[in-house]
Amino acid sequence: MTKSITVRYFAQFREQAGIGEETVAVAAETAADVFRQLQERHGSREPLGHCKVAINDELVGWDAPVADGDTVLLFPPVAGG
Amino acid sequence: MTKSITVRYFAQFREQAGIGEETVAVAAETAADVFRQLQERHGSREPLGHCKVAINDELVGWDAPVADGDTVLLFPPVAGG
Amino acid sequence: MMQIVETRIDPERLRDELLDAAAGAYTSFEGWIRNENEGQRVLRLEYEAYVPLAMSEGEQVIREAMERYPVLHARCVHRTGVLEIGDCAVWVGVSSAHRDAAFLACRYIIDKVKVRLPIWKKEHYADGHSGWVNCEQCAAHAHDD
Amino acid sequence: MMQIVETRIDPERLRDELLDAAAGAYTSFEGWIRNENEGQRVLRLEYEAYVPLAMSEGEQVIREAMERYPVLHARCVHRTGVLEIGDCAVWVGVSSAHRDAAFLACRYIIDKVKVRLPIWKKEHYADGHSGWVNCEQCAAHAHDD
Repeated sequence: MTKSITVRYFAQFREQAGIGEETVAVAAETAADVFRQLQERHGSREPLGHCKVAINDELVGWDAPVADGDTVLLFPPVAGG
Repeated sequence: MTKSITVRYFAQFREQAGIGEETVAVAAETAADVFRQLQERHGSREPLGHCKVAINDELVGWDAPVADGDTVLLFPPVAGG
Repeated sequence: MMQIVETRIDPERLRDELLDAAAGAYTSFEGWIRNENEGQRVLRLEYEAYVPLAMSEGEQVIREAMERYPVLHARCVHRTGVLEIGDCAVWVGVSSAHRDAAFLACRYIIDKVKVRLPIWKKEHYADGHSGWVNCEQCAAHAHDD
Repeated sequence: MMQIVETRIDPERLRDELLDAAAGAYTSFEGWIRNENEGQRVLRLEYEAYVPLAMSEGEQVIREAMERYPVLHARCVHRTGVLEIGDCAVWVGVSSAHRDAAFLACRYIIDKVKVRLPIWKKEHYADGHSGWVNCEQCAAHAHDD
């Protein structure tokens, strides 16, 4: 089933996508599905385990389900400090 | 052989002896001998291993030899910081 | 308490806020911008954070540290924006009755802050190039491989 | 560099002296006078040092830390005289390229300073009594017995 998902890109993902946020129609069950289907947008060749994801401002695992209308935040490898 | 030793007391040793420094005649071969022979002055019941000793401003072991004219510094258990 | 700020971090003021008559030990950590990384000369860094989650995850890290170690106060401040060589990018401060807890909690907080908070940094090099810094944990995994 | 001082320790000024363009990490430790020790309420402390040997032994401890861990700068300042609750009795600061060395060197220095330097402290209690504080190492040995 196709879902309307608002995706937010950060750091190198945002630079690659050329945009910080967009709403897309994707056939995705999980956060990982969203990440993979938007590969051409964020351009990441990082292993999924190096990146993080949040749904509606909550950090979740890549197997977390996504629902129509969710906001999915795609975080490249973090490097604070 | 009796030696003339200048002894300096610190912290609780000084308070017990009622004096910071005195020159005594002792029959002592080592720093430990000096400590034991002045037991009544510094009043310490601490194990020797808890205290420290310096001869002429150098930290030494309790078995270090003392010579006539040496200055022996008797340090109670330290507690910096 | 976690804070994300866009202005200069003031370690002295932060330290004073951790004072406590019951505290015998205080430990602080600061991350400074240095002029070199992996053999390249660095001119400045640009930090970006997703503030809502950096805040909540930072608070969570501090809570964990306080559950693990008997400390009185623990705080962390992370700066974002453009930072120059010598600037303080992150500060962690902990006060406790005894020093063991202060050291361990301080270390715990900075270690977790670096790998769990959604914060990124881009290095600008002397040769005109720039690049996003890889996460510590990823680098460690790569070494394990 | 080791210092024994009779006046207030100024952590901010000391920190600034450890700044280095090659430093990515800074760790500090402070020992504060707290209002309680082993169940007794403490009003103030009196520190005494034998300065010539406290200096040379402190320098030796710092040298050892710098040999063991790759740090850029390491300093320690110990205060003597009468100190009140909340006063800083000892400060240790270390800067290094990476944080692991800074944490380990800072911990090494304070641990050794506490058990090796000829420094003593007398606690003055709320009930009017006073007493010299036992050394940490001796207490640890006693527990082992």
